[in-house]
Amino acid sequence: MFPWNYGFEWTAASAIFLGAFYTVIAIVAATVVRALVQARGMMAGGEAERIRWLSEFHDLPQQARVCRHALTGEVSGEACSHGFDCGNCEKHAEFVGAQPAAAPQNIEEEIFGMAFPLDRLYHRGHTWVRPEGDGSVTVGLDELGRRLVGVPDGVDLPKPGTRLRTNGIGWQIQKRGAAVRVLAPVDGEVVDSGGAERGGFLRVKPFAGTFDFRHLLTAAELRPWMLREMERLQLALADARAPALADGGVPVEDIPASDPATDWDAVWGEMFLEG
Amino acid sequence: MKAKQYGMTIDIDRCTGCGACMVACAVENNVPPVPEGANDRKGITWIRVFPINNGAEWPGRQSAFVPVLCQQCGEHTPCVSVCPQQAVQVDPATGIVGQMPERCLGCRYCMAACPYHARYFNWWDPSWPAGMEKALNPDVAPRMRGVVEKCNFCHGRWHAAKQRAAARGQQEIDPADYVPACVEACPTGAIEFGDLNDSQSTVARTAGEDHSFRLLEKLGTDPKIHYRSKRDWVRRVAAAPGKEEAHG
Amino acid sequence: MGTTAAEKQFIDRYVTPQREVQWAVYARQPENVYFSHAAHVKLAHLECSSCHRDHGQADTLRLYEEDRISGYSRDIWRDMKMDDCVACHRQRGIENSCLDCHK
Amino acid sequence: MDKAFIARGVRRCSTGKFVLWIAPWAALLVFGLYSAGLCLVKGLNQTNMDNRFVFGLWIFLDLTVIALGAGAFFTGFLLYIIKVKEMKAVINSAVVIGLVCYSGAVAALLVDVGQPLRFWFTFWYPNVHSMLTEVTFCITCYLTVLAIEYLPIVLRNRKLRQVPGFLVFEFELHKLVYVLAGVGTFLSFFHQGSLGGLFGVLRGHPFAFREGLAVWPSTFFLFILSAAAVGPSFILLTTWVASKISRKRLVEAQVLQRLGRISGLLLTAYVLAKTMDTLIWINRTSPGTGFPAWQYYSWKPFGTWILFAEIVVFGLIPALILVAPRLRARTGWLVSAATLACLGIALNRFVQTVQTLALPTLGFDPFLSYAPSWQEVGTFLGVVAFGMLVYSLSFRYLNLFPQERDLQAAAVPAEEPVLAGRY
Amino acid sequence: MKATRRDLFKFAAGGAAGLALTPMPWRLVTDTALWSENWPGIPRPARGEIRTRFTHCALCPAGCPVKARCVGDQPVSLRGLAGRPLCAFGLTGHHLPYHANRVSRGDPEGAAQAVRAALSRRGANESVAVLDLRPGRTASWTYRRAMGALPGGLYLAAQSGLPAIDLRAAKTILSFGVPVLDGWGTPANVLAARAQFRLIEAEAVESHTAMLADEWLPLREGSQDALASGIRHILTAGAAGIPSGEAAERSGLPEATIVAVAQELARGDAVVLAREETDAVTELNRMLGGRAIVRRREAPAPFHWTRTAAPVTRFDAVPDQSIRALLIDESVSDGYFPWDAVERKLAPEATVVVFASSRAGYGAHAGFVLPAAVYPEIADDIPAAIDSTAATFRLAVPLVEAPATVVNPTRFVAELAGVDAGDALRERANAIEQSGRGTVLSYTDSRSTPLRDIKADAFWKILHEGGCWEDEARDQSPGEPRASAPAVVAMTWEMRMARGPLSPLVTKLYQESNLRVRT
Repeated sequence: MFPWNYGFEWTAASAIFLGAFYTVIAIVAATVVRALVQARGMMAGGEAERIRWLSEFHDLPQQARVCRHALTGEVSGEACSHGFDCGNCEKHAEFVGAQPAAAPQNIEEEIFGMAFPLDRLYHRGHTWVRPEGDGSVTVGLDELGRRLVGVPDGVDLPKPGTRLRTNGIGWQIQKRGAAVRVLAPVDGEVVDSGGAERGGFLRVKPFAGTFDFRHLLTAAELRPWMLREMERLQLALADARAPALADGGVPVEDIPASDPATDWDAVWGEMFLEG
Repeated sequence: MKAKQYGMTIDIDRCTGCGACMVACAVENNVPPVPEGANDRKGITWIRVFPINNGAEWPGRQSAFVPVLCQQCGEHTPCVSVCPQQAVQVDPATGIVGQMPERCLGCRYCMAACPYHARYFNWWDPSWPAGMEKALNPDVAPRMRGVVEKCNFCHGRWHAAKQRAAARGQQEIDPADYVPACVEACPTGAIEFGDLNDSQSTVARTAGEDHSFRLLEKLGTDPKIHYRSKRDWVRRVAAAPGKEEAHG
Repeated sequence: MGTTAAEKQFIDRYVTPQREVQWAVYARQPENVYFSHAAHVKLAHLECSSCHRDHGQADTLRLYEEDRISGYSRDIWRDMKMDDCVACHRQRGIENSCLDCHK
Repeated sequence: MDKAFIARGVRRCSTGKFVLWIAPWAALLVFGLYSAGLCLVKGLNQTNMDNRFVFGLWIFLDLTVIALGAGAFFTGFLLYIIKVKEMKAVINSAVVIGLVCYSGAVAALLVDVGQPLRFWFTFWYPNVHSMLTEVTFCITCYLTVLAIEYLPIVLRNRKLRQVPGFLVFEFELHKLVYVLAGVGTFLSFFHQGSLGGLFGVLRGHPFAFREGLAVWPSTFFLFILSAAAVGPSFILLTTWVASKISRKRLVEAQVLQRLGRISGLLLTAYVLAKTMDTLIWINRTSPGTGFPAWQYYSWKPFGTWILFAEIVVFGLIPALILVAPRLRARTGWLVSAATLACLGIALNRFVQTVQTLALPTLGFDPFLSYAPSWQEVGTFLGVVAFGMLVYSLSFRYLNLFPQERDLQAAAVPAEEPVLAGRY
Repeated sequence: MKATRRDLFKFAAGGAAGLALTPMPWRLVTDTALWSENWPGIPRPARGEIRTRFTHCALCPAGCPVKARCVGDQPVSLRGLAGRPLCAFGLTGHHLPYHANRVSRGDPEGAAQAVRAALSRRGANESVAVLDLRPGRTASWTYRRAMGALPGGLYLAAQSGLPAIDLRAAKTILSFGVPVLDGWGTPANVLAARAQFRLIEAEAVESHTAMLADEWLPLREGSQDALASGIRHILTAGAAGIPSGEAAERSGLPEATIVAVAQELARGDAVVLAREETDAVTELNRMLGGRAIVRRREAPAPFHWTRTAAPVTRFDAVPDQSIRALLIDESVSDGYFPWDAVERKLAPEATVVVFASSRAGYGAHAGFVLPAAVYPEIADDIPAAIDSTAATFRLAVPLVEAPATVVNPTRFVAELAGVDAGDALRERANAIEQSGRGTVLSYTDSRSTPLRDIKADAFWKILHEGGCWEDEARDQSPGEPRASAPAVVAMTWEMRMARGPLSPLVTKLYQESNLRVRT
């Protein structure tokens, strides 16, 4: 194995053989070490949240990953390959360039008996983002999200000063022993939080300058998205062996209350985009 | 010091199958006695005498004995190249194929490689009846369980001969001083031993005699054990590869 | 005899019960080595001290140390390893095979 | 109760049921460990191997299992080196299979040697001319590689991934996995080959001895080819079995068919090569050593039928089935062809090891037969049980089949859509 | 801070990594490998000064000279002298003291009392007998003297019916199952003479001798007499024996073969050997009258021995159920009687004392088994072998010390009879020395000197340090085949393997190889 071992001879055979052996060892070791070093860097760079999202997004089922433009029917149904980061999607840029989002006519949209105010933008993780005058935003659960959770047993909201990452963990809602994690819709620093009884609100101010809302859904996309979400909800419920929604599909105020037997953890996982 | 090629010539016509060689070998080389349940495939006999016959029934029946030991192959030595950790090697000075028990891993690849089945594995811990270990030969180290061993032309005797030569202040050993146990024990002198390189030696002469042959010569392993027999059927059976009409 | 305590002890321990003294040999070769002093002294003309240290000069003997697991004297597993034998044999060009020394 | 460990969106049986499934395998593993322990403590006299039959059940097991495990490296090769996307669906499973096979083989080898305490001698004092050295080095390295490839799969477990560091490391390592796949391919290529060389170089056994290129006998290349050919078949088989036992769709049909097709093509190539090799051996190699080839087959029960079975029944037939798109399309045909192929490789390894040793070389030496002792069988079963356990656990807690979640979602009976009225 | 599970993992991982950097694991790996070289399972051969000592092998009458290689006093290997190699048994002789089924302890006092009691109970025509399985020794003389001294004492011997065979004078040998080429007589002599005689081996199984013989007659088991008398019938032209047709029919051999054999024997200088020397065989020999059967002079013995010694009694001459006490010396044996034959001669509740080193022999049937020394522990002389034409005197000198428990058979019997055994061997040696006959061969310097040129002490010294005396070979007077003790079975390989004592290494021949078959 080493030239100083008894019986070692410098022959072509041994040179080739051991050469190959050590090369393999070196390559494998280098690979692992490189991965470790990179990982350290990423951790230090606070990239953990982004990477979590990417790898969880990768595990999401097809129909949870459908592109927003596929929802609106602008393109044939295909899955997003950017982890919903429309800001870096040239396709999205094209579409927006083609027809800029028109300002909403009415102030809110009613879908399946759920009110969706249009003064705000919506995130695929069932949160909304309402720009405030001072450049900060308020973040909260959208109607479906709220009804999905119903009355929470508890909410752990981030302390002021916490830095949120888009699609990272926003806050967590305790319900029936499960921790439902809500994705943060924007990058920013938490200023204030509250509204635990309604699933929680956050007041978030941007790290610097202004927010990037490009990845958030606009009024026009709201209905097709909700249609798809309701389908997914149906599937999730069916999958969790729950009866169809009460009153022919209009989600009730507190959905979990309607059927305690259901595996709600699974349903929440589906709907709040947990990989 | 001129390199030697120690070898043997075995006259099958002289072998009476008494088995003295097998026992003498075991005594000389501290080969342990057989434990419970060992058979002729699990025991250790560095030299093994096979009874053979011409396959005919009486009155045509003829029988003979063929002693088989490590053939000390000189070329493509099958066991040397296969050993994964250099526990087997051919001594350039003596031509003896050496097996190192303390280097052996016990993978038994060399045994699979040996066409003469002259290598043996220690399936058991070596053990002698109480008190009998006093009677072990001090010139040979007993092997441990789980290693391969085989004939090395009584290397203990070679050491002793070297030692005596050194005591006389000589490098070269006196040929009469180094004779393997089986050769010494053979009552009919069927086995001869010596340096095949030395044209004066008996083996060099007898190896070249007519009716002399080697086992599985066509494998090209150049064994240093030469057999001979004047009986055609013996040569046929002994020299034949693999299946013969007259197999055991 | 038996004037000093040590001698007394020796007599009680070994002489009286006629027990063999279990000599601990610094340089005792392992069982699987055939070591010929004749070859090393008469042919190679090695000094005794080159292997055995110069005990003649010392009036106290150093402690005998043994490896608990392998049971070899320290002189063997540390100072007179096979590599050391081989080195010298190579140097003198008399290294042929394992069976030169192993039995 | 172990729900928190099971990936989202896939269904797994209840813990109790799973324990019931595991228990017998665990028991078998314990029995295996006991038998192996006997062999280690009391020595190899516990086996029925002897001075002629120096290799037995275990070496046969090792050769077979490693050949079947070739699926791991070959799938990796297909996916990461020549980018056959379908393989993504089975790569994780393939890695686990490979790990199981190789670690099992190495374990068996450690019991098989007479002095396990000296295992490191081979690395410390290697004889680079020995095929066994090549095998030892390559298998050890490749086992390490497989372990590293397995790591990301483990770290993606739903519970473990909650540790940010794990997830990030997994993410980074996965980026480099193609390097490992490359190395794995290189290593596998050589040790599959050297396993073949193991017997091909035995000039003492003309039945196994083959001529070849440079230092490598023809069996070296035949083993590589056969392993590469059967690897995918085995992945196919295991996937099918897994989905049958778990009663789930794990991969899309065309993935299995793609595997079958690749397997079929390589198997065809192998059968051709094997046939040529056999002819050369019968007409040149064997007679050259003084052994007319007919005599090997004059010993019952090893008649020429075994040659026929090896090349035609378990070689040509599955090859033809797998290359024929129509037959391949039918699961029944596909699976049975794959099974045949796997059996074929087992038979080939059996011939290489057992028949080689059973045939006498000396004219006056008898033909021998051998039956393993219960300790040998026990150890063998222990290895199998070990494999089942590792695979079952991986299947339950790790994401072996990425397509499963989607297929499952698709499979959900879309009952009368709630919103029908509203459209 | 409080330790979480993760901290524990971290600690373990760190610990493992750290440990790998210490020399500990590496030393452990090397040391265990070294340990595998000399773990307790592996015995250590004793080291010590190498000495050479001479003796004679007492395992059979061949009495081959032995050159023992000893470490200190312990023989580690036995070798023959040039031209007289040892057989497999002889080569492993130094293992016999450790053989598996050795008799280790007995009850000499009890045995002595029992015999004395038997003597007192002895009926008018009942006898006390010693059965000597190796007659012709000095010990045999002691037994005869003892029995001579005892009232109703008998000396029984397992004795061959043939005085001696001069192989050089034999042209044809018809052997009924005698292992002529497999340890019979003095192997060296047989080999030397092998070229001159033609060997016809009549034996049911293909023994080694049968394999090596010039001709093998696979006759039916137990049809030896039929064949013998069939041959006699042919040779006497029908005057005696049974017709060859019947002989053929009973022996299962072709008539032609029998006729051919008979004709061959008729050519003269033929001798018939048989494992069981029955009358038929003796008769055949008598009528063949070959020169090969010769009378051999016994080695001289002190005169007062011959005067007081009991005669050698034929075993079958003893009336049935007449032996009150039987002492069997099995410590050395050249042949034996099947137990049922012995039993027939015993009186009801007879006392049987066996001196044996191995449990495998008569010991199974005897009331008392007294441990006897085994070669190479014994000090004994070895009588001339059947094929030696001149008397010899050679000693088996003890190479290793016998265990304290062993009983010396001759001393035991002598004390019983109140005879002074004294130093019988020395007396015998002196007697020989006084005769001044023959020559003395010394192995140390391999010189042979006429006995008359040697002093008694020097003679005794030579006998001990490796040497033997051989009577002068005068022209042999033809010997008369006397009827032997019937049913005496000569020791063959099979017998030795069956009755022991046996070195554990002999298994190499019948268990670890297919060279021999153990019956």
